[in-house]
Amino acid sequence: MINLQFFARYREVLGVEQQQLAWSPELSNLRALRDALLSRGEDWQVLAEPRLMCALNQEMVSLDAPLQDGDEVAFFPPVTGG
Amino acid sequence: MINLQFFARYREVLGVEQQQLAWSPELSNLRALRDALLSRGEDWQVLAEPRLMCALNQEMVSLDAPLQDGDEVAFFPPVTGG
Amino acid sequence: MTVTVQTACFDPGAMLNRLHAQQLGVGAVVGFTGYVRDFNDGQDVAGMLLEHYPGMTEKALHSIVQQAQARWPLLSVEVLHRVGRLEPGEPIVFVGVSSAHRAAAFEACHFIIDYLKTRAPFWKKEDSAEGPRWVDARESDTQALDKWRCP
Amino acid sequence: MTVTVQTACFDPGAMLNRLHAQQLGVGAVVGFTGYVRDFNDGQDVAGMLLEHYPGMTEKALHSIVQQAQARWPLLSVEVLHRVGRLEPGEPIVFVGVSSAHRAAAFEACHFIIDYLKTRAPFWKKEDSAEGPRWVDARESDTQALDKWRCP
Repeated sequence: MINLQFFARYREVLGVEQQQLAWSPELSNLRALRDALLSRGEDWQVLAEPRLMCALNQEMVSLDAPLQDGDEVAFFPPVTGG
Repeated sequence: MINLQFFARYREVLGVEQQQLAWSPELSNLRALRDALLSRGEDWQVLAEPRLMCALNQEMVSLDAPLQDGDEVAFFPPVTGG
Repeated sequence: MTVTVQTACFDPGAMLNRLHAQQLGVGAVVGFTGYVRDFNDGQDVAGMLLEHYPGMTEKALHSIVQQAQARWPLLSVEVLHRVGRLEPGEPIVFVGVSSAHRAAAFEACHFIIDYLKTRAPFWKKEDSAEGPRWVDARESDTQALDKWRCP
Repeated sequence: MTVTVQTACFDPGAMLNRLHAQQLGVGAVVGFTGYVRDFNDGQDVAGMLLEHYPGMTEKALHSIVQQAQARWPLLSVEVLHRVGRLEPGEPIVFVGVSSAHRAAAFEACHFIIDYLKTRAPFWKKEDSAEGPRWVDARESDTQALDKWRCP
């Protein structure tokens, strides 16, 4: 299982805050996971934004980070705290 | 008249805090005044220190600053506040 | 080192004073406080909602503080960031650093808030006259990191 | 802008909070506090006496703050420096700056204390185990000014 999370504008656009997703070997990295999500429909194109940020097990990583069963993955727009 | 002031270590070495001094045209700038003070004796050689600082009418200046009758002049070691 | 994420308001002055308490080796304390302004990007701001990623937020802040501690000789560090509803004039974030000397305290404090701005998972949604809007990340915040790259 | 020279102790946190009070355009406040350490240049310090040049001190501090205001967009500035007898752990100096954005507040605050260190007429005489001694000016304080030269 992959534990998927979305934050801020992405959470609102997708109407999804958390979601479980079955892991499979094709989901070899975060880019493969993101691309699989893009095929879900128009709203999901928000994840194609060039400034998309992602975290793997609560650490910021690039889309090249390898994905394993049991991972927690989050997609979100650039952060604006402080 | 020149109103002369000394601070910190110079004040202690010279045993002088404030002093009035007659102005004369030869005292054309702060260097001429400083050199005149050096001739007063051994203690006064402290004013020959390369890091000597001086103020004219309460503004930091170099020894080249021109001197006029009525000016307030201060000599002191490098400042150490903050 | 203390990292706090909370909804309640806080007193920046009290946070600042905590950085010295009882430490006679402290020569310099630098504190940064960020406040909600009543105006941003050309619009009046009536308040904001601060969203974050619970769990990751604390990890990210600890990691940023550890990077600062590895780079400068620091005696103590306090980071506090609020989440939830905030009104104009309220403090959002405090970063305070103490050190024996001032350059380390200034640089580490500035480093921590610069990294927090681009690396900690917080998002602001402002209430303006035209309704709520997600605040856009500033390019200048990303550029601010350039000064911290090791030569 | 407020410049204060006083013998009495002060509360750095209260000084910090004054920099925001009621100003909804303030986005960033940076405060620096300098403290008496119990150790300096290899010797224990039991306290110190701070001498200054009354009249010139206030002028010099105003001039430094005006230079900062000319260089950065600041909303308010507070400078307080103590003179007379000080004990280890006591605050010596506070410099606080508020601005709409953080970079201006950090740089102006750092600029003001760097200039104060080399341009304001204060002198420290420390009490150590070997008796009182005048503190030597640090070469590093003069070098610190290099970063503020205009390119």
